[in-house]
This record gives sequence, C-alpha cells and structure tokens, in this order.
Amino acid sequence: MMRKLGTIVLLVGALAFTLAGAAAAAGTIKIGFHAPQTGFAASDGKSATIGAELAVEQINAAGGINGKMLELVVYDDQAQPAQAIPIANKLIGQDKVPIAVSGSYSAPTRSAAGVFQESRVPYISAYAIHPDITRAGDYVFRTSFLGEIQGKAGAKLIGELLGKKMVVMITLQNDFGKALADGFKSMTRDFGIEIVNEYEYSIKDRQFGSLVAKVKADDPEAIYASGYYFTAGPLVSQLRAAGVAVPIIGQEGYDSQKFIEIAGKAAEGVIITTSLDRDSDVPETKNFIEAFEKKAGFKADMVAASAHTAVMVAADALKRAGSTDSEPLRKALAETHLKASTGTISFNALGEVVKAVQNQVVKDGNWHRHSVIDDPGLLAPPDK
Amino acid sequence: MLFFELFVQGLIHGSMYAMIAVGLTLVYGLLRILHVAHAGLFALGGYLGLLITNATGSLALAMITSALIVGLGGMLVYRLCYQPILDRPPYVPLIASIGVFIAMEEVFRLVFGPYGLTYNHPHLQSQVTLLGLNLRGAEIGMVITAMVLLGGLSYLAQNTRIGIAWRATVDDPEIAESFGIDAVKVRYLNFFIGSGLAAVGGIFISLLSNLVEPTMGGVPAYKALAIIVLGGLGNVKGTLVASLALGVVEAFGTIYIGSYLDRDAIAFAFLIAVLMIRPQGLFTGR
Amino acid sequence: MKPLLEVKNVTVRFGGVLALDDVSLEVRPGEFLSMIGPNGAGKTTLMRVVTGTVKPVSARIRLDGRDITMLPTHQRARLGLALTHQIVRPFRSMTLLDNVTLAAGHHRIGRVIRALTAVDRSAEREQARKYLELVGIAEAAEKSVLGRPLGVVKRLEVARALALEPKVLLLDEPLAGLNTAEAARLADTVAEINRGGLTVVMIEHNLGEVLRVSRRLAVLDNGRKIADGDPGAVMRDPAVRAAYLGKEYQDAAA
Amino acid sequence: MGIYEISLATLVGINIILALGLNMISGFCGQISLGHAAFYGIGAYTAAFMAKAGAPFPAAVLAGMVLAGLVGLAVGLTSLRVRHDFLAITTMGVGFLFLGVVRQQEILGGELGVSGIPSPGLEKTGYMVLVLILAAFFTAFSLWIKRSWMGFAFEAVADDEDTARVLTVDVAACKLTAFAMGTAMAGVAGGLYASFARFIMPDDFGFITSITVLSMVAVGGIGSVFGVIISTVILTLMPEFFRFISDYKLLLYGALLFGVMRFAPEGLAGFTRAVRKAGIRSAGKKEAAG
Repeated sequence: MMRKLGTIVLLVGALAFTLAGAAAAAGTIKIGFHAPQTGFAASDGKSATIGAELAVEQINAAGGINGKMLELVVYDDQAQPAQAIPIANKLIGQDKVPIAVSGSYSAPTRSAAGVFQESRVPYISAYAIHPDITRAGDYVFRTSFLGEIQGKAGAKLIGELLGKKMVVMITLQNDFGKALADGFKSMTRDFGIEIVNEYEYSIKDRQFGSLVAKVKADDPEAIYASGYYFTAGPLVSQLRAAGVAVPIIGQEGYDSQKFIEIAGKAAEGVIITTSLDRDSDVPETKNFIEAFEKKAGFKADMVAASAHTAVMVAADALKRAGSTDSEPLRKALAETHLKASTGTISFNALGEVVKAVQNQVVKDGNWHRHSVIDDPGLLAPPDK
Repeated sequence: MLFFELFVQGLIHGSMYAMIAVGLTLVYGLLRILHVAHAGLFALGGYLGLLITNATGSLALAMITSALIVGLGGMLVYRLCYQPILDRPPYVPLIASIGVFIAMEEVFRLVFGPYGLTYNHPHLQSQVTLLGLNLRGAEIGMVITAMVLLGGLSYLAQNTRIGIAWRATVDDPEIAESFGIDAVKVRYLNFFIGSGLAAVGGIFISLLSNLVEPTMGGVPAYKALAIIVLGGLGNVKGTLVASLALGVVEAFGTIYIGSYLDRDAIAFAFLIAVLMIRPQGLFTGR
Repeated sequence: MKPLLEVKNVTVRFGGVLALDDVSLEVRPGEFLSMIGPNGAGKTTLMRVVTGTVKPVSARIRLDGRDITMLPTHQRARLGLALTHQIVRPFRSMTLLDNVTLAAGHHRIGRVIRALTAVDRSAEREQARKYLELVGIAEAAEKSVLGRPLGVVKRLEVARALALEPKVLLLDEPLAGLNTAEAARLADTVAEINRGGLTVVMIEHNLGEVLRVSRRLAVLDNGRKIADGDPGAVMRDPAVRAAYLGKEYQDAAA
Repeated sequence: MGIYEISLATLVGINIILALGLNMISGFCGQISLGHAAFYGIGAYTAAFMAKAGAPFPAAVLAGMVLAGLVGLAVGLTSLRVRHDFLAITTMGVGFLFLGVVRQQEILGGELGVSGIPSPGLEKTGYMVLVLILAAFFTAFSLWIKRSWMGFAFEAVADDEDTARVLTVDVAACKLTAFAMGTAMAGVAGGLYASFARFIMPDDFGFITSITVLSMVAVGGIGSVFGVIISTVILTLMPEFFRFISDYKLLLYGALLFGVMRFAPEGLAGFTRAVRKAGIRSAGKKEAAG
C-alpha cells in the first residue's frame, strides 16, 4: 500500500513539475509539434524531431522571433490518429500554441488537421502526403509534395528524362504508395509509358522473392517502385541479386542514407524524386545538411529536411505577422515566400506548396543530384 | 519456369516460417500457450547475430553464439513469464506474452535506435545460380539450415533418451512424470531449442534483407500463430507442412491476387478456409 | 405400459473399434434400471448416445413417444433427459447453489429474448436449495465448488440433474469415489426419488448398492447387451455369471 | 474543462463501449476474440458512409451497429465450429481479412481512408456528453445482461460448454447472442469514433487495436464490468500520464500488461477482491483480538 502511495506521489510530483516548467517559459512563443517517437514509425519520428529542433535552435541563435525565443512543444503520437486527436487538443487547449507542425504520417496528421481547423490554429504538415489534409480548411498548409504530384514527376523522369517506356510498377500498399501510383498512372499516356504489370506489397514485407521472380519474367525497361528505405532497401538489393539490371525509380520514401546502407552496391544508380538536393548551392539547403549531420550524428534525410522546413515556415509567418493571433498568422502563412532547406516555399489557395522536384541518384554510396523537374504545369497541386 | 521459380521462392519463404513456427508449436504442444514473445526472441537473435558478425566477421560464430544466448533467453522467459501462470486460462499467458513482446521491441529501439542496423560485410550477399535460378547464398543457406536443424531435431526426438522423454511429456505430462521424467527439465529444454531455432531464423531473415529493426518480430508474432494453428496446434510435422504450404500460397497469392487482398489477408483467408473444413487444423493429434 | 425411453439398435464405432453393437433398451415409467458391466463394455457410451454427445452409426431413440434421435443435446435435456457425469463436471467458477440454480432455471434460458429480459432468480434459488437439502449438502450452498470434497461434488451433480425436473434421470456411476456410508446414503436418496415417481437409469459398479436399490438390471459386455430383467433372475443367469460376474458376484454375495 | 480534457473524455467513452462489447463476448461468454477491431471498423466505415450520404447522425451510428452486429453474428458461427485457441486465431484472421478487403476497395476509400465525415451536429462538449451517456447506457446494459438468465447461461458456457448443454443451455444460441451483442456495441463505438475523428483509415482498425481492446478487458478482469471500465480509463489515459517520459511509455505499457497478468491474473477486479478479502480477514482478526 505504501509503495502504491509512493508511486502516486511520484506521478503527481512529476506532473506538477511539467506544469511548472510550462509556466516558466511564458516569455516565449510556442510551436506545437507531434511525431511518432515510439512504435513502428519511430525512425521517421526521430529524424523529424531532430530536424524541427534544429530549426528552432537556429532561429533562437539568430535572436528569435521579434525578440522572443521559440519553444518547440513536442508530443509522441505513435503515428496513431487516436493519439493525435487528444494531442492536437492538448496543444490548442493546454499549451495554447499559436501554430503547430506535424512531423507525422498521413493518418494522424489528417485527424489532427480537423481539430486545428476547428479551433482556427494554423497547422503545417511537414511530409504527410494525404491529399485531404489541406482540405480540412484554410488553416492547414503543407510544405511537401502531394503523393500524386511526385508520382507525376516520376512518370516524367522515366518517360521523358530516361526515355524508358515499358514499366513495371511495384506499389506499396498504403496511402503513400497508392497516391504515388495514382499520380504516375495519370501521366503515363502523356509520356508514352506502358505499364507492363503492377504489383503490390505490404509495408511489413522485407522478402520479395516471388515478386522479384515475376518482375524478372516481365522483363521491363524500368521499374517504378514506391516504398520507404526499410522496404526499398531489401527490394532493390533483391531485384539486383536476381539479375534485374534496369533502372529503378523511387521517391522521397527512399530518401535516407539508411537506404544505401541496406542495399549496398545494389543501390548504385537508383534514382528518386524528392525535395532535398544534396548537391545544392542554395545556402539554406547546404547549411541544413551540414548542421543536421553535426547535431544528429548521421546524415540528413528528406523527413528531417521537411520538418526543418515546416518549422522555418512557421517561424517566418510568426515573424511577418508580428502577432500570435490566429487570423493574422494564417494570412502571413498564406503569403509565405521563403527559401528553405527543401526549396522555395509558397502556397496556393488550398495551402499546398509549389516547388521544384529534386531528382537524386545514388553514386559512390551517396545521394547526388541527377536532375531537377521544374514544370509548373505538371507539378501544380490541386487548389480546392 | 516462372511457375517453378515462384514455387521455389514459396518454399524458401516457407522454410523461414518453419524455423520460427516450430519453436512456437513446441511450446504450444507442451504448455498450451500462444507464445507471442517468441517473435521478440527471434528479433533478439537477429540483433545478436548481426552484432557478433559485424564485430568478429564470422557468421558461423554469430549463429552458434546467438542461438545459445537466445535459447537461454527463452528459458528465462519461461521461468519469469509463464511458469507462475500456467494454471490460468489461456488468455492470461497470451496477454502477458504480448506485454513481454511489446517491451522487448521497445528495448531494442531504445538500445539500438529506431533506424535498424545493417551488416558491414558485403560478401554475405553472394549469389549462386542453381537449376537455372538466380538464388542468393543466404536463401540456400537458410533452406539447408532449416532442413538440417529440423531434420536433426526430429531424429533426436525419435532416437535419443531425452527426445523420447520430451515426446512422452507432450503426449501426457502426468504419465511421463510417473515414469520418472522430469517435466520441468523437458520444458526448459523445449524453450531452449525452440528459441535457438528462432534465433537462427532471425539471423537468416536479417541476412536476406540486410536489416535488423526493432519491429522485425512484428510479422512473425501473428503469422506464426496462424501457421501453428493451420498445422494442428502442437503438431511439429503439421507445422512444417503448414509453413511450406503458406509460403507457397503467399508466393502465388501476392502475384496473382495481390491487388484484391494483401499478403496477410491471403494467408488468413487460407487459414479460415482450412479451419472451417478441418477445425483441428491440417493434422490432428500431437 | 408404453416405454418412456426407447433405445433401439444402437451401434457406435470409434475409429475401427466397435464400441456398441446393436444394443436396444426400453425403460418404462417409474422404473429403476441399473446397468452393469466391466470397464469398456460401452455403458457410458450408451448414455452419451442417449443424451446426444456421441454420434452413433445407427440408432433410434424415443422419449415419451417422441423421436429425439436427431435432436441436439440441449433439446433432449429440455424434453426431460438429465445426466450426471461419471467424472464430475461442475461449473468451477460458481457456487454450489448457482450450479443448481442454473439447472432449476431451465425453463428460463430456453428463449433468447426471455432469457435476456428476466433477471429474478429468487424462485429458482429456493428450489435449488431444496435439491441441495435433498442430497444433503445444503450447508455448503454458498461455497465455491473449488476445494469441495468429491463426495459433495458427486451429490451436487445429482441435485443439479434433479433440478432439471427430468422425466428420466441418467446417473453415470454416482457412487464411485464415495465411502460406504456416503454411497449408501446417496443410493437411498435416489431410491426415494424413484419411489416418488421419477424414472432412473443408473450405471454403477457398486454391485451391493445396485442390488439393494434397483428393480431391474441390464448387463452390457463388449458392446452387447447380454442380459436384462429382474435383478435376481439376471444374477442367476449362467451367461452373466460365466461371461462376466463369476468372482465378483460371489464377493458381493459373501 | 478544456478541449483537451473533452477530447480525452470522449475517447474514453468510446473505448468503454468498445471494451464492454468485447467483455460481452470474451468475458461473459468465454469466447476469446482477437479480431474485435474489425467490428469497430465496420461500425466506423458504415457510419462514415451513411453520414456522408446525408443520413442523420443517429441513423448512421445505428446502421453501423446493425451491420457490425450482423457480421458479428456470421463470425459467431465460426465459434460453433472451432474452439478456444483455434477460435482466437480464427477471429484474428477475420480482423486481417477485414483490413485486407478495406485496403483494396477503392470504393471504401482504400488506403486513403475516408475523410470529410460530417460533424454530428453537436459541440465538442455536447458530443462528449452524448458519448458518456451512451457509455453509461452500455454499462447498465452489461450489468443487466450479467444479472439476467442469459448472462447466467453465458457464464455456464464460458465455464464448460459440454456440461452447459446437458443442462438445457443452447450453447450455439448463447455464443451467437454474445457475438451479435458484443460486435454491435463495437459498431456503435466505431460510429461514434468516425464522427469524433471525422477521418478514418484502415490502420485505425488493425490487429494492434484488437490487442489493445483485449488488454483493456484482461487487465480490468475478464467478465467484470467495473474492472473493465476502470482499466479502459487507465489504459486510454496512460499515454497522456506518461507524456513526460515519452520515450519509455510503450515500454511501460508492455511491462504493465505483463505485470498485471503475472501478479494479478484476474485483473484489477480480482486484485480488489483479494484486497477486500484480506481487509475483512484482518478486520475479523481485530475483532477476535478485541
């Protein structure tokens, strides 16, 4: 009994401590942030969190926002909507953040977006690709590409830049993979691509034996395979091991040094559509890549850069609005024109970003620039 | 040719399932426990194998050491987790086991980081051409190892004192005990062997994908349960057949009906269909 | 008089083994029939065919003129068949009283809607208590089944069967495991219930009690019925004595 | 009450209905199900599409309840064929099958899920009150069932099916009734969740959710209505309690599941029973001493 009482006292104490901490930081401006730090998506959550923290450190080092320091309020959502909803409410109701950033996946982001919209708190999705996120309303923005846009860019990359026409699609069975596939297919006719076959796999798969055998029999000119580094790494190495030598085209899900580590030699020559250009001359991007590696101890990835960008965009809006009130802040956000680590960010009427797609290729064990797709017609996101 | 290749790939996948599921069915046969934490031990095997290989450069050493350590780990799980609650209804050890599994996954993440680890020896990814098929060394190694280990196990079970004691205990613990067989010792042995097998399986899987992640036990955690049910709970031979059958069904299923049902759904549709026709699984008895 | 329970041509096979070979049996209202035979003779199997838990190769079973061969177990029970198990099977999570109360509420659990809407158990509890008193274990009524001695649980099974208000009471070795005094008392109770008009069919090895209380005796051996009739006459039957009883009969007579 | 507390209370209410539904099947009637999330999902998807098609909120939730209950009835049929651990794995399979089907049906939103689910037409506070009233109703319903003769028969089936049959219990009817009622409750919970989150995706209703619900029931004490409610409250709020040690909270969750099953296998309900008994015993001793 005494021991139980002790635990309760400890818990209450810890709670009081947290609350006291929150009160002490009253002279700062808070930015809400949620990402999956435990559970299956913890790796992306970690990159995103470090990226966001880096942005806050950089801004504070440069004097903060109109004299006030930024504070990142970070919560773990386990990539689950049932957790993201209370978190959104907590950020709004308890932490009273004027603006928030999602460093999480589509499902939690889409669920939280509704809550932020309802409370009129501006909300920026860093890398979730679900098309309906920004449709939650005018307070929701996205600083990354829609899955569909990236799929279209992939079609252009294969059909036009590489000139390959007979394509096998290997599609990841989730919102990311499906959105990419939809975008890719919508452009096949324009670029003269014929889809030989499409296969699907689950995010849990790491062994692709039968799929590889079938793709080999299909004998395509190129492979458009969606996935994350942890599925794409094994997939690419197994395709190459089976003797499939045609170009493999991926997307931002591959965009991590870990992909190259897993696939090893097989990664060489793989091209992806993403938003982080490793060979960029833009100071914002170069600076980010260096600073991230210094802070994290490993190389930057797309997720980290996207979270970094989103927080930078939030800070920029806070600065220009000169206020933490809801309406001026939303207006400032909508008028964003900012050079950030993942490109120049500006929003359309729906809150979707308009920027160039960076194609990166694996060369000598590192990501390097392959080409850039900057075709406003192709990359135009929906505006309603 | 494609048919043959898919079939071979199915068998490769199936032998991977077998190495995980046999340990699980051994535990079920003896204790009537759905041992979900087995998948955690499988992942532990993967981690140890990778760390030892990367440190020493010897895969064989890694296999043996990690099988031994994980075998001991399995005994520990039995002692701490199951032994005190054996007389409870089956859902009690099941939930306890799930708790242990979640905790293990989290410990892996906290200790080794969320990103996963990779082998630093590229030669482990060698390739072989056999019967006109391009296969990887690790695939062939896995199938051979599975055959040797599982074959050896069944030989031991048939022909050695301890093996006979084990089978007797599975058949009827009370009678076995009356013949002077130490049931507790048999249980420990059971967990040791089953967990060791899972560890070897974990190493091969991680070689095949060149990736060890905290969540690598996630799929075996439930898929292996389906397999041992399919094989007739506690039936080792049935489990082998079910593993290979499921491997083949999935190999063809993911290619030809993958756009209607995902891999898991295919596997479980197969399972439910079999169970509705044969409620005791493919093979009855123990 | 028309038979109350009519069992015709029962044949049961377990795998390749012939467990029952064309056995027929008729039980008239008010009878007290005991069934004896060596272990493995098929007595329990015959009971289970009657209650519907064992599927026969062939059989025809009538209860009170109604053919129940195709009915599931619970419906046979509702029509008036009550069985006690050779190896006791009480509900271990319940008290003694609840075990019997459930049986006493057999008319309440028949229809889903009625069972969902009725909560009052007081009348059934009263009845259950009476049955517990009848078999002499009322003082333990509120206790959990766990930890009760076998003698108590055996009698609980009888009380539970009686609470079903059956037409025929089937008892599978109710006296096994009881000491002499307990066995005699339970046998007396059953005989008394039988005198009150309830038809009883009892499998029992305790020949002394069987001969003391039953009014008719059937002998099964090797899956076949080899004798059936007045206990005295059956026991004098040379076939019975030769094939099975011999020594045991003399022991009992001594 | 701030919007944070309101959202938590709403979620707790939804989870209570969900867990009490499983308690009906696994607790009262003894049929372990590892696929409860599928019925939660059926309720959510049905209600979502109904609401999007313009049906009023109560009709949408009701439709979710009915459809979940009907599918539950069908799945209950499998419980007549397979028992115990086989049933647990079969229901787990049903969960994966549900997910597999929903994932691949574009008409059901596929991988992208369903968004733009209309608001139930209530303020956040009003919705919370509605959810809590429904949770209270299903609590009362559970208590009623437990006391009813049907609940009594459930208890017998959970204890020993074969004996229950001999005592006139229609085991098949009991199991089907339990499945239908329990899954219908999951359907209600799903409908309420759909209108709460206003966005649903297949993964919301996966294996992990099924395990979470079963944990709520087992930790509370299988079959105990109040035990299940208390553990549902604790397990739902646990991530919130432990926000300050975010990195370890899932580890703690696993340890808690293990710890409760290992040291209090009858769950919180069994634990409090034991404490009360110990209390009575020590009180008795004092009396005897005095």
